[in-house]
Amino acid sequence: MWKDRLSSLVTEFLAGHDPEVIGRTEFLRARFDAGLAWIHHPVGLGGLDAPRELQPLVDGAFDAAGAPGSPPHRNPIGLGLAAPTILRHGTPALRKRLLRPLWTGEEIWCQLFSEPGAGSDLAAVATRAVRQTDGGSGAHTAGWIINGQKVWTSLAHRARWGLLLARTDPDLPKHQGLSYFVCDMTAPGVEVRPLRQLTGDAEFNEVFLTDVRLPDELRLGEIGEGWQVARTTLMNERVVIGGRPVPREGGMIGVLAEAWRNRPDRRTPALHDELLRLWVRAEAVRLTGLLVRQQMVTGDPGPEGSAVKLSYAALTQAVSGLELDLLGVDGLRHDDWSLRRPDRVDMLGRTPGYRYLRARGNSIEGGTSEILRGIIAERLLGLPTEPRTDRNTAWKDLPR
Amino acid sequence: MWKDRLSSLVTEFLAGHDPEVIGRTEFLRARFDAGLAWIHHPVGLGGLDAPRELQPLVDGAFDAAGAPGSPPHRNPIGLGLAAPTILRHGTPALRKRLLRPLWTGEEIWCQLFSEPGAGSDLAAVATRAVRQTDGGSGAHTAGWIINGQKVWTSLAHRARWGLLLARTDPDLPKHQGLSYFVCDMTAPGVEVRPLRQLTGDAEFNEVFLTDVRLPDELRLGEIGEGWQVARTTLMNERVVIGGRPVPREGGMIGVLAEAWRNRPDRRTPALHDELLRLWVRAEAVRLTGLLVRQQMVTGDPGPEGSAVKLSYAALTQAVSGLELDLLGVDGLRHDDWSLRRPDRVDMLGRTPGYRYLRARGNSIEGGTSEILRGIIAERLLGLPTEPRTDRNTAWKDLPR
Amino acid sequence: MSVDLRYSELDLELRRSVRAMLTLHSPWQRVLTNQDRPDDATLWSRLATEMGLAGLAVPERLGGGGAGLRENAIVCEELGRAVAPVPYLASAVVATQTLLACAAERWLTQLADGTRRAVVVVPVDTPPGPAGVRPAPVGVHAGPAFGPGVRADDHRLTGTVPGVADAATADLLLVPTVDELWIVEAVAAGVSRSPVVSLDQTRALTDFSFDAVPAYRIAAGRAAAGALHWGLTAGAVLLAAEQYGLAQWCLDAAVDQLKTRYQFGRPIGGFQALKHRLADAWVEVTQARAVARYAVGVLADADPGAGPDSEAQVAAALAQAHCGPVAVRLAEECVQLHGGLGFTWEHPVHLYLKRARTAAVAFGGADRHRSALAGLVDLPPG
Amino acid sequence: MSVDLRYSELDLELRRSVRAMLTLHSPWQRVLTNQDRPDDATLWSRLATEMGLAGLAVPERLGGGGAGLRENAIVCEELGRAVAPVPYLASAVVATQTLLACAAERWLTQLADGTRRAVVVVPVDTPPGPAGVRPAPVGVHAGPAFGPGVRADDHRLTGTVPGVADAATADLLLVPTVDELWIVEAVAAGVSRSPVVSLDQTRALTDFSFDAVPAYRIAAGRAAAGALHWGLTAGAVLLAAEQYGLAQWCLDAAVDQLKTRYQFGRPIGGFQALKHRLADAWVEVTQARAVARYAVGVLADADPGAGPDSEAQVAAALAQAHCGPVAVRLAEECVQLHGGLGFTWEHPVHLYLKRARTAAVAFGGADRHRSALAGLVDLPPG
Repeated sequence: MWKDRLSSLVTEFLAGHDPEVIGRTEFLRARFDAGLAWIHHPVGLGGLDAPRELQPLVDGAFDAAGAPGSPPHRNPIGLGLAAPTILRHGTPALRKRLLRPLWTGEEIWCQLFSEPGAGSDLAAVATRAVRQTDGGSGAHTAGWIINGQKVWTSLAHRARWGLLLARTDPDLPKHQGLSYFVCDMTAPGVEVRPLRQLTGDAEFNEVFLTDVRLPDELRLGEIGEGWQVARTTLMNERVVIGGRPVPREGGMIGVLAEAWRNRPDRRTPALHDELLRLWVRAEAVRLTGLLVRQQMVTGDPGPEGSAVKLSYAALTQAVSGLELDLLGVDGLRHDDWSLRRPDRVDMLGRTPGYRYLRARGNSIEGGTSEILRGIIAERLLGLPTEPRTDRNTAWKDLPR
Repeated sequence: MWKDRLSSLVTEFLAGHDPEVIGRTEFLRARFDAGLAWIHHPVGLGGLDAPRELQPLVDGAFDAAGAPGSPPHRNPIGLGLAAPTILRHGTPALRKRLLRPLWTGEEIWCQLFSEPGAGSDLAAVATRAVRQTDGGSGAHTAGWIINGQKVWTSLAHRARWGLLLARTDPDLPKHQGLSYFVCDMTAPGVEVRPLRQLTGDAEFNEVFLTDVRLPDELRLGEIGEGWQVARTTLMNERVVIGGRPVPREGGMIGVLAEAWRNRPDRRTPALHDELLRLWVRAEAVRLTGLLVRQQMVTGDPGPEGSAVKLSYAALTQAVSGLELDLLGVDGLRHDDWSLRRPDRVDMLGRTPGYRYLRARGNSIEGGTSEILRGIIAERLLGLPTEPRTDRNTAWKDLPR
Repeated sequence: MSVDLRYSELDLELRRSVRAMLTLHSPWQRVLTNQDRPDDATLWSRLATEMGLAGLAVPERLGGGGAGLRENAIVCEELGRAVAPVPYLASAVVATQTLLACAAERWLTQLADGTRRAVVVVPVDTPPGPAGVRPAPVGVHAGPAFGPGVRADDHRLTGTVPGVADAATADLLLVPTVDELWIVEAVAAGVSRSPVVSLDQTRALTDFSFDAVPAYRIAAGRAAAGALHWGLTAGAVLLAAEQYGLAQWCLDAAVDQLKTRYQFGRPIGGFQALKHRLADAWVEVTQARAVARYAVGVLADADPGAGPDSEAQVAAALAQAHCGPVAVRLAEECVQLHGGLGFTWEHPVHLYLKRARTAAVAFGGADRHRSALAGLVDLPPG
Repeated sequence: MSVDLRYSELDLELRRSVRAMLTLHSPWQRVLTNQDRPDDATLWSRLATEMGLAGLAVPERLGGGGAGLRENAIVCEELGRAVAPVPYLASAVVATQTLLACAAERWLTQLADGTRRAVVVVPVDTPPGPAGVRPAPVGVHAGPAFGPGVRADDHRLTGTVPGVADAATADLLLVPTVDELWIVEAVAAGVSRSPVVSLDQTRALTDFSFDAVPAYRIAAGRAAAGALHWGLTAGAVLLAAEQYGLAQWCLDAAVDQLKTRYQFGRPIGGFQALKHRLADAWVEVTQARAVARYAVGVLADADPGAGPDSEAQVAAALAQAHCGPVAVRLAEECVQLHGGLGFTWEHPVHLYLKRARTAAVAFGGADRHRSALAGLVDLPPG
């Protein structure tokens, strides 16, 4: 029933909006307003309260008509992380204000979570959010003043908004004194500097926040409940990273297989067996991703996503390493060490050396492999936690 | 100077004691009494206070003359563990009584340390030693009553004496309430039962101690200082296991290399490369053992011995696994599953399957690989210890 | 690629009933007390006859269950999980599938209710392949002939075959010669079987010799080769299901041990190094399940009579290349994580270790399956 | 087998002085600020000329230090530890040893005080071996010729050689042709060098082409092959010393990081999973040292003029088969254990990672050295 209804809604919409005639942004705005953006969202927020699993049907129908959709790589943090977090924790006003330009790509998002002193231990963030006080009476006003430094912020230099985790009470244990804000990246005091990686590129940024003023309306969730809100964001992060469906020999294993086919002069029996081992492993990772997706009936991300990300990172690293072993001296030729600021990572273009170097980040970004192993051990296997000294201590008293 | 003196002492001794004429035990007793057993021991305890590094000179001279020495595999725990422990912590009377028959092999030793509930956590032993009280007055007498169960006790069924770690005060934290005894294995209440391994053999035993009475003279070290005495034993254990010098292709890698040479029908390119990797690794382990021995000027065992044992165990396991992969169906033929009680492990005889199974124990017995990694991390790399909850709690209150 | 890797409700129901039966009637201690017997006849009759699982893949009109390899796979997972000493894989999978590929209905009827057992008489490490039988020498993935140990002369077989798995109690012997496939009654004059003292105490090997044994030819030439190829391919895939079950047991046992064993005043499962190792093990086991499920699904959708198609061959090679090493590694890790206890005769894990090692060699081993993949997916050696 | 694997007092003294100089004059940031230059000329002149280390292995009567490969090895360990961008291995080891094997005294004199630098013009991944030069195709460990890219015609060289390491600033070029070894002035007419943008920012590659360049022949036939074999063998062994130094730095840096980085309220070095990984890394690094020290010791006791004997070839192959992968693994582990910091341009570990990767390919790579071992120790392929 939903199927038929959606099909006819799309047909109807396309009849009234010719993508050849209307501009891209205008088309996307209209599609959002028609509830044909995220169909499972509520009416008025880009959706129709329709079953989530029918989304591919709608996207496919628009694709078939040559009509634009929201390009996922243009606003990955907006679509992957910000949207589910806003939908779940945002006030009606914020949802109304933020979701449409997010989906159309008019407003890009970034994630202001990690700090130099809070990486794996994300709950240790030191960026302070202090209630703005009225100069005369000392009473709280409706705003916040933010000070601190964030790091590993991709797209910060293009972003209109940032998902900000900040400490509102340093006297509480670390998980309890956090609050969650939407940061206006155009506000005075927000400074974005490129952060260069070992590839030579600066995909990421450091973001310095100096007396940045944010109205209280930009808070998501209650004061002191920032960690609960952040968990929604984090759960979605691992799905974004690990969950893409790939065909056989999709991704870097395909690049390696092609290199093998094209370079008979570089083959040895040992490399052959290593190649086959990795080919097998790539299939195992791929089929496991398929299994996890098939089991994810509700569409909710679970800890299995962590496992897929973990094995995908290790595979990518091994595959890119073998490509270098195979190519010998030819693999040592690079293209360029100058500073670039790419908007997205292209593992398949550029040089084998770039692939190898960039792959090192796969086991660090978005949750290190060490953190993921802990999640698997505790949440999937039910193993006990280690003795912890940092859970019940005031954040300000923790050794660092 | 010592060299010349030792040479002439050996010559002189051999002139007076023809090994062809005198019985083996009598010869060894005389050699001990002449100070030509452990030359670095004090005079009267089998030695001459001579430099330890000259021991091979003396042993070599006796060997060359076809004269017997103390056979290390007959009394490995006596020679490797008991002797250094007794020398360091024994009373003069105990040293006098125990060392000679230990060296001659007349009295075999075993080690009563591990328990079902105290494996890696050896300091948790539950075997109780209680001061014998006088029935009437309740005052302490000179003896102890032992109750408990020990496990993994090789040679217990042949042993005259055992090195016993027992708890004398359960109200103290676990390391502080232990004392160390020499256990008379012929005493009433000592029951030895074979303990069968996955190889089908029973190399080891369980030892049940029920109201075993030991005189206080058999205690090594002070009451409550058993852990300090046990450390001497443990340090020597790892040297015994990991420190043997081997020639190239000595040990199991040689067996595997021969299997490869003899079975061209079973070779594949992948197995070839795995074989070569293991051959390289075997050389790396062997040369590292050589380096550790060259650095061990004083003859004192250090944590490097743990590292040699760790890599030796992993190597042996990998080599025996590859032998099975190479032999295919032929590797699945076994000789015998009946219960045997071998006095020592012969990795090179018997079947490939036996080698593979027995090698699993290399990373468990004498300190698991996990414990050894901890020792390397803390003692060689100086990494911090983990938070511990068991160091300052009374033993009786520990969760188990 | 549209294979559903999940278990259906019926799969889960079948699993529950098989597991319940095995828990009750196949505790691991039986293997050690029954050591003089090569397999567990009582258990076989419960499984095969009472539960009707021997003929799962035999059509209903021949007295079977009319199901297929998917259902066989559930049983194999459970048998691996229980290291059960029954010739299910040999008889209900390999022999049954070989006979299905030959459309040899007369014998399928005999196997359907489990009263008779069959085995394909090849060494345990024989890989599937167009030419089957002995592992080919280096670089050669297909020789010109199969069954080289036995020759036929006027419908009588003579020769030897060493190291056949799960064959000690078989009633029907499917014997390949150079280019034909024969069936022999195990009790026929001239058949002699010698039991082998086997590393795997739950899957014994047998050496065969045939001296002018009367035989019935069920296939010849390409049909015989195709049937054998199909039967051994099915064996390789269903063994992967067994290996997954075995690996999953090892993981579960290690997790239990780590939760209940206290050292240093706390459960050892709280030590981070062990947690991370178990996390990696979980990933490997989950991958093994995905790979084995995929192979079962692909094969279940193929036609035995046509022999395995290219994707079925890829899936089978993938399954053996992946699942064999995972089962061995999990069994080894399970021993290690049990410490001294895992090294004893009195704890079941050694039976899993021995079975995993035999399984790692069965149907050719991971190495030969990787080589087979090379040919199938265009990754040629140098 | 009586090689002493320890460092002598003189070794330790040499190490202290080299390390002190490198700490002062070769901080890693210089590599990034000097990116337009292929190597560090100032550093070279301190090392080679002021400290007299270029001619360590050159006899005293030719103006050298009269020491040998053991002392070279100490320097290489330290250069690896500092990822120093100087052509020491190329000039003071490979070229110097090749010239020693040819007894080419005139040029050794020029190299002795470090004012001139030499390089053997072969691709960086050229393995040592009786026939040298390009990696042989599968199964072939010795081709009939070396230096196939360049031919000599009336004492003039023409041809191309791609990917030569540490050659950008060399003054003297040792160029092999099919069966001869020539020496060429780098400034001679007809020599052209193109710098390669290289993965390793501390060891750049250069492509060469020669157009009728006047050359002097220093060896021919077996003598030329023997000298090249010796020179490349020495390079492989001394690279292992460098790889050990690099791996040791990575271990030390990771340990420091783990002691000082706090997360979850305590130093991350107290987390058991990381401790166990570092323990394994310590074992690997210590093994690399033992293997490299053994190879250096064996080679130091051999005669360059006679070419490497069998044990020297085994020791060299062993050193490269073992140390290359260890250096790569340690650098990778060091990146990972530094987390985000290790992934930045602003922390030195990426220079170690890139150098380790290039080193893993240099002189043939671990794989080819394992194949060479197979022939040397009678472990033939199938």
